[in-house]
Amino acid sequence: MLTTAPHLYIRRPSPTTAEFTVTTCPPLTLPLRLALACVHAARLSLLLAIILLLYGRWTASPSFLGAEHIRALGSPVSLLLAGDFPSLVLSVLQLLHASAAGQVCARAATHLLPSWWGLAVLAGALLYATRALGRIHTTESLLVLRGLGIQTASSYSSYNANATGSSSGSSGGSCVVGGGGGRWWGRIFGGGGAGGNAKETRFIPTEKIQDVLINEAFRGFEVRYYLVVVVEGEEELVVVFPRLLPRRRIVEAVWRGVRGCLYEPDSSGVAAAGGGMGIGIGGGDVKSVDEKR
Amino acid sequence: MAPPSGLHQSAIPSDFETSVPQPQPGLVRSSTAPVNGALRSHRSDPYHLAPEDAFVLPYSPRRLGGFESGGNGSGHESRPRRMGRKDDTSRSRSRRQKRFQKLLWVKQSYPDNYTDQATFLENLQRNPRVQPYDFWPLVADSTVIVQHVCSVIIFVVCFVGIFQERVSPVSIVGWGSFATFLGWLLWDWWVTQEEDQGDAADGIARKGSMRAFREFGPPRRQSSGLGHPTLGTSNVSISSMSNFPSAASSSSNLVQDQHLQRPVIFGHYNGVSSTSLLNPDHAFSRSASSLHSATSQASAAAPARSSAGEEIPGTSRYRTTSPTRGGRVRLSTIKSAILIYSTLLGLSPILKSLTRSTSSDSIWAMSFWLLAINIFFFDYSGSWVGVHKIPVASLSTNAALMASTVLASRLPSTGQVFSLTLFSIEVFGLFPVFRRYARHRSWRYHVALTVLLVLGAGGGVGMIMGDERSWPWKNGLLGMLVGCLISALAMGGCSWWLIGLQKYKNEIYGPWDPARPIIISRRHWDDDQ
Amino acid sequence: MPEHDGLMRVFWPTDLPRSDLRGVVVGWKNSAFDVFALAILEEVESRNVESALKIGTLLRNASHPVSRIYELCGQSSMYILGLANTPDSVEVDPSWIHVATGTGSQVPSVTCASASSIQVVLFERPLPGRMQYISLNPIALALGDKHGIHRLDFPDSGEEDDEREERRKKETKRQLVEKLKQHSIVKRVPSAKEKALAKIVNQINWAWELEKLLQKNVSRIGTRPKRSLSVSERVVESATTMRDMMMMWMWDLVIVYILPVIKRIFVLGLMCHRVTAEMMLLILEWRARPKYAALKDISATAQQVEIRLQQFCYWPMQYVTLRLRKNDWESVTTSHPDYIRFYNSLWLVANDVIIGIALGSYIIDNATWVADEISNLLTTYTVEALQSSISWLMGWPAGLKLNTELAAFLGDLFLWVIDYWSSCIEALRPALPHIIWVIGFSSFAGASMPIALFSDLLSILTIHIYSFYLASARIYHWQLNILISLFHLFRGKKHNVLRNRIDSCDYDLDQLLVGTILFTLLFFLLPTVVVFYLNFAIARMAIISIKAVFDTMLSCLNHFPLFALMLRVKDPGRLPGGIRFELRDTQELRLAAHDPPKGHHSTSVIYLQSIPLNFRAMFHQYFQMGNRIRKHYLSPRVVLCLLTGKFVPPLNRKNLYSLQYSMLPARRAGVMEMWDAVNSLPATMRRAAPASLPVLPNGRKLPSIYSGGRARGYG
Amino acid sequence: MAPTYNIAMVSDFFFPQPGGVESHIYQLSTKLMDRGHKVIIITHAYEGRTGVRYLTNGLKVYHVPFLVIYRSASFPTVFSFFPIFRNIVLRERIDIVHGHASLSSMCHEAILHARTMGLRTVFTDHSLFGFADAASILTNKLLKFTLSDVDHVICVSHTCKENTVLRASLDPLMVSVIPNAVVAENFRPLYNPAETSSSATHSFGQNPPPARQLGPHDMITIVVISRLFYNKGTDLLTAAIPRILENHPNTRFIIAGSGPKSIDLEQMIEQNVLQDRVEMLGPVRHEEVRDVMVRGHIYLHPSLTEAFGTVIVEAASCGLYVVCTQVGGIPEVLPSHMTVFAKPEEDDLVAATGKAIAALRANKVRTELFHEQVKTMYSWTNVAIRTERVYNGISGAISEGEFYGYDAANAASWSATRGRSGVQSFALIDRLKRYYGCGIWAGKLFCLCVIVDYLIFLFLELWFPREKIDICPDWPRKTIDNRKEMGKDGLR
Repeated sequence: MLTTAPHLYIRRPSPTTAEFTVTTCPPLTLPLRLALACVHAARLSLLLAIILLLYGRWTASPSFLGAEHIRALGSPVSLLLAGDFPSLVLSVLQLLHASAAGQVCARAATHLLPSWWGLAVLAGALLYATRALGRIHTTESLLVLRGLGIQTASSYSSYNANATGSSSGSSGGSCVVGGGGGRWWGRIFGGGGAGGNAKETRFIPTEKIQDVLINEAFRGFEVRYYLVVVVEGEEELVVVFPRLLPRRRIVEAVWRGVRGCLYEPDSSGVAAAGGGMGIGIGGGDVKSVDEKR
Repeated sequence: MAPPSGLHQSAIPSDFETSVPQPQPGLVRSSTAPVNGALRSHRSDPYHLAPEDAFVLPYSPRRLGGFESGGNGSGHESRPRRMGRKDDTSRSRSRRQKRFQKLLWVKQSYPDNYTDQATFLENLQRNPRVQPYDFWPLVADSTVIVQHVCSVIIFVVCFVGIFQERVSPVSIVGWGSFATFLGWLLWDWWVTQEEDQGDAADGIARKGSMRAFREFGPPRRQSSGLGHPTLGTSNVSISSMSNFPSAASSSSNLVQDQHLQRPVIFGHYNGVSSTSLLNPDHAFSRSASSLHSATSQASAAAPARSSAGEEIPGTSRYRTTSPTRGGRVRLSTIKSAILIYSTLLGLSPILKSLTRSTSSDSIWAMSFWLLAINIFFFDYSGSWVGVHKIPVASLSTNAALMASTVLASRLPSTGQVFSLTLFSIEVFGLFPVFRRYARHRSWRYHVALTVLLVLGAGGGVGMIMGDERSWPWKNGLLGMLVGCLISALAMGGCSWWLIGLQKYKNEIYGPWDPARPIIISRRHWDDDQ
Repeated sequence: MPEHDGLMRVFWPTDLPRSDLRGVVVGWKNSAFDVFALAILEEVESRNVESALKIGTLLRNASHPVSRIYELCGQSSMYILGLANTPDSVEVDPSWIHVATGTGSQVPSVTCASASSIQVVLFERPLPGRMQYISLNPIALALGDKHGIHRLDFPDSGEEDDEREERRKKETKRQLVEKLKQHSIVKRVPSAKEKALAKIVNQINWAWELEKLLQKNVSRIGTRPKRSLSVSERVVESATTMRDMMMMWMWDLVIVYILPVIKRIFVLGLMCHRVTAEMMLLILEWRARPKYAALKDISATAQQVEIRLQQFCYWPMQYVTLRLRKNDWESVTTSHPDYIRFYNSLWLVANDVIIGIALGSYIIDNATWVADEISNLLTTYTVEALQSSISWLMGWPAGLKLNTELAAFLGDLFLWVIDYWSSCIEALRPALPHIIWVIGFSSFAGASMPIALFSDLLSILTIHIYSFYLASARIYHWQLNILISLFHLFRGKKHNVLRNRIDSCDYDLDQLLVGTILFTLLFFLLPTVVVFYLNFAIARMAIISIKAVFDTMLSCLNHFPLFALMLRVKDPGRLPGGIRFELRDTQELRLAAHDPPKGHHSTSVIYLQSIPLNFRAMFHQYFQMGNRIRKHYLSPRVVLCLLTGKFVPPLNRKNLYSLQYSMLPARRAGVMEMWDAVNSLPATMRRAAPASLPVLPNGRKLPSIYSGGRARGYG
Repeated sequence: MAPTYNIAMVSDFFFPQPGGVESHIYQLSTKLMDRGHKVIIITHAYEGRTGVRYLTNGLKVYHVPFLVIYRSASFPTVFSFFPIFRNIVLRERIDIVHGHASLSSMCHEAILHARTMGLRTVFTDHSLFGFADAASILTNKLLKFTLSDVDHVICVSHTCKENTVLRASLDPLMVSVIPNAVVAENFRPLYNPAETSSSATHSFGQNPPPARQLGPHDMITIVVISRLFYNKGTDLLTAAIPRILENHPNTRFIIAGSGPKSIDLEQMIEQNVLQDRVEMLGPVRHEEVRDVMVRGHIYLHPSLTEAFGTVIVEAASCGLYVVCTQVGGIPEVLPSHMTVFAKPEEDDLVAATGKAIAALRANKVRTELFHEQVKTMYSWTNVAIRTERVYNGISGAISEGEFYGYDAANAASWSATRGRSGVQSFALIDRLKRYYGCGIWAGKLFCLCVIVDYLIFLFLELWFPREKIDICPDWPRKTIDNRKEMGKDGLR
């Protein structure tokens, strides 16, 4: 329900500029928004539960400061005003811990997890679960600018499923490899500009583009079509839409679009003609692509 | 492999070797014709497809299933074919339109999946070289196995005796060594006899193996000349005293068209006929594996032997002239005996403590399996390859020796260990050679030896089974009786069973089988290099 | 123009001052229909601007030679690109653009008469003062000139086969790529626009400085009513000039008299330090034969010292290069990586020393305690644990079927050696606190030094385990080989060396007998040897892993990209990792632009951003090193060696440290080169002195930038 | 216009690995494509050849990533091949699966799965097997398993047909004999290098190329090109060469090929010093074979078993006089005036070679005519046409009676066990019946395998539905004039 089969959006303000976006995100209807909200709420509560578990375990451990000592730090508000964040965190945690849920967590922590090891394992598992939950939608886009080049972008967080185009372009949308980690780093270093938009972009100038072609390769138990950019002087092909690998219909549409948009009309005629060939000439270098898999 | 089949496989070739000589892979479909220049011109071999075969009218059209043994059919069939080939071209041209021909290069007016009832599967033959065994030869052959099993049993009995301290190891090894010495003396005497004959027969060999000389000059003369005559004569002698069951069995085991074979063999020059027997590789592979892989084995083994040739000085040593030869042989034998003796002497203290930590049961199991390996992989084919080439089946011998070593390591005292190991060497290392040679020498010795062994084994088992305090000889006699009964039953029963199994045999041969090449000159460029 | 397809491309800085005043857009014209806007000169006549551009008044009193601008921007001159905020009534050259930069809209609406479609590429000008810049490919934090030497250096190391295998893979891949080249349908020549990209990047880097320059010279253009100054203003002006005179005089005084003396002394100090360093380096790198290992390959300490010395030798050169960039435009971005590298190594050494001081003081304070700890560890783990394990092996352990006599023999042998060794350790124990103290003291040269010393100490104190390992491995290997060949004999076969295959062979009887007995013997003795071998092999592996940990710590201390990380947090603009484009929604632009879009005009607004270097690229070399270690120790080869009792070689130090050399040049500059470089410096200073005068007013003009740049630069 | 099919050739053996089966598959596919069919090839991944590839003429090759065991025969995993095979078949819209080489497990699996998916299957057997040793018995069981539910079988020679019929106990009528062929243009003799294929219609007699006269003392070169294995008769060769060279002074040998037996050859050469008269070239690529052949006058082929022996046809096409052993299908291949047959015996081989040399010296043999004759005998187009007829037959395009010949009526006696192959139904129960007859235990085992296969098929239909699989575009098909081809090859 949350996702659909990958489908294609095309934004083409001028004939020389086009952006092809393949996303698994259905148009944001109200139920979908609700569902997303539920998912995020679940993730938040999960995180909170983890923190409370750790904290409860800590309170049970001898190295605990002591509740009254933390209360002595003062009310969270005052700490917030004072800007003393560590103790603020401590006091807030203490408050939460005092609450019913906190008590439950603490009991669970003390009873279920006698050792730190088990605790660490559990925490790791839960963190991973939250991160895995994080990737609801995958959106990958291909931006074609005549005279400049091609830019592939793939982003797979639940926030910016439709934000690829209109994310506010302030400075330094951070570009970090690696999924959720990318998002965290993006939070910290991205200047908040991209709004936690873990977007992995790759720009290829036109004169380095040797060819854009459709190729087939084995993947798991099937043979898939994929769009690939041959970059001059690189030994790895650049696969467009590497995660979604949309079906042939979409790939061909994008391929024709790229051919038509990237090059001047004289060569674009060749592109339109070379439909079969574009698929045909793929045979050359399946190897490196296979290694990509 | 299961015992009966093993017995069957190893029993057949054993008879070929000792018996009438013939070209090596003598039973190949493609080579039942003599290797003779005169006969080669016309096609006496019906199993080959030739282009002409497509034109002539086949003698008896066959169907799937309706076959008699191809062997007898071949004789009659070859004649009309030969006549029909005179004018094949004209007739075939006239028939090309209507007749279906089993050829690929002619465009014929038949669909591709047309199956010509006449020519389809005409070359298939069933069980072409199955020869019916008859009872007594099989029994006679099975004596070899009985001998070996009995010797193994005797060894085990000795061990148990030593282990239970009912027999003193010294006496055992003493008697053993004494017997070995006697055997060696006998053997040596035989050897000298044969070599005298060999020198006498050298002249014949000259005439016989002219081509060998032409190809490989004078220095190799002795080597290439030496082998054949001894064997040539021995073959003659054996086939002359063919009233003995052995020869009878061997002749019975021959191919069906012996009438064709015999003149070939003696008409053929001596070198060729006897080389195939002389070739130790073939001997090995015969015994080791089925007829099919004979040449492959040989070709694989050939280089190894050739490279082994340099290492063992023995081979080159034997090629010197006769008078000093015997002395050198004795010297080397004594040397190796001393070597082994001292090695054992040095190693036995270590052997004593070798498997102390291992539990006895595992040792028993291990030695049992090793002895089983020994029995199964023993080279029963009495293939006779010359006096000084002692064909030792490495695997079986080694297995037996390892078993004896392991067993010996269970014994408490060094003396026992030493004596048992020495005894095992005599039983498993030297005794088989003696047995084989005795059998090759004369059938009488063979039978006597067998009887002795059976009696000894039975008696030993009986004594071991019986308890100490009662008089052991009673048990011994009982055991001998039982042993004789059992062995007789086994030999008779197994042979009978094997004969019974014959009717299930169904081999299919046809032109698709990989041909087995007849290669004559291999021995020359194999052995001497 | 052949590739004219009516596409007009306009590069437009977003942070140009916006106003509704009429103005002339000045900038580069990379090709027809490919323009780069530098500045809007307001309230000037276009033809005046044109003439000014011709005679170059607009670039008057530039701080540095103007020609450099043209050469780096790849254009011969600037042009008028169009008009800003003019009513369409004004008739102009059709190739000019009309720009409407209302204060309301953040995106200017650009229209051109003769262009069918327009790409507006908005970008944000990097501030050269802050050493921000953009580049197409990521900034290189490591020196690039390694690989050729890397190959030559150790053709005989353990990595060799892996590397060859890697190279082979690369080669095959390259051939595949070559094959792929033949597959491309049509080879099109890139149009001028596409070739221009590199130039445009440079122009973007220059945009800020040039705009400032132009704006400064706008006043010189045209017939602007030049009103005379009032008295008060004159007084103020004269006063300011007076103060400037004073400062300049004092500045000259300092430069002429004091500075040279200090510099000379400093240079002399540098040189003698350099000479001593050279000698030490020679000692460290001396090897008897090219095959043999040098001192620095054997001990971690020597390695550490060598690295430090190399760094000390490299710094002056780096500094000189960095100084040279002072007398050029700030937009020249070639030397920024050098800058980062230089300060990175400085920072690292500083951190190292800081941590080292803390560590060293701690160690020195309780040297005795540390010494006791270490000796306890030694006795418990390298002596007692070994003894207990051996004695455990001597009585049949875990139901293993060991041969008692052999086990006893081997065990006694090893135990005896261990006893001897432990007595040696005992003898060494009283001296241990002093050693520790020395180590602690050494850590004032940086925390990496004691770590290296510790790792050396470890390898010295566990030398007996090493020798045990060697001995048992030899025995085991030898016995295994004999067993294999005897097994061939057992099967009646033998290994044919000539054809490298197993041939069947008939042995003589005596050969068989002796061989079989020996086979049985060795076969039953094997388990005993195996357990002993495994015991020592495990110990050896543990020590190797500990040393690997030490080495990793060292490399972290030596080459952690600290400065780069700081920059990444503070100002990502200084670590460019490439560029990215973003397609803006144009309808909002339409709304913003008040004029209704002309029918045939389709405008697409693209936003160009510089993406900062990602962290993977920063730590790339650590990944490399991890790969090296993994490939060396977790490879099946090592497992095979362990199983067959071959000697497992430790990771070649050079391979491990190739990471560390990546910050240093392949060959260090000789003494004379350094002498020349250091002496060339004052001359440049002289030349730079007059040029540096206008820097002051300049600096006064934008204080924020300079203070910012300096402070961040050297702080 | 004849119907066109989408055909998938499945085999473990394909380029870049050299060999007879490989080139057979390639040539056949090429010619079939020329006749307007769509052909793809499914094989396993080779070193440096992975993924999906197009050959120059648009022949599409799937290199399925598989584990390779001995001599590039892939590891027999009965069911793991099914999903990807199904995917390929569906996306290529295959209707006929054609397997090659009875040693390739991939081919067997493909045929099994294809039958499960309800496709027509053809199997081409290239090799002979005995019935004696254990390995062949195992292979025969496997073959029986596969072929007990195959639509048609193609053999390269009559001997091969008999062998296959016996091994798989097949109905002889569903086994066609279609020989290999050679590309005669690639194997021209030396003397007329620039010869157009237009002269293919020449009858033997008219305008013959000039006969090359051979003087009594000219050097006669004997060429041997084969992999030096045991079953290629290298031992015979090794034994025969010194004697031949001894008997005939003006002769020399050129030996091309590599293998475990090459050491024996070298030993022989060194032993009786023949370095100047025997030249060993080592392995030669297939395109170089012709250049080696034309250097000689006689081609010596001492093989011990051979299903067809393409190489002797190539040799004859190069204008060499062929001396070969009389084994397997070899006697069917060439007319007797091109060959001298020998028994697989050293003496006979030596004698036969002597006869050949004598005949050449006497200039009795018109070797210069061989090329034309071979060209009329064997052509791949002909092979393609005959294969096409098989396809028509199994897919019911031509009537059964016509396909199975005039005696389809009384042929019931032949096909005792199974129904007529042309109408072999895909119903599971019928297939199980066929498999059940394979043996007491084997039959049950095979039935089990088939049932499991069918279940997997159902599961796949459920899990990877057909509409989720992209159909890939066809390479533009060629159209040919059938009559011209027919007239040219003058076949039925």
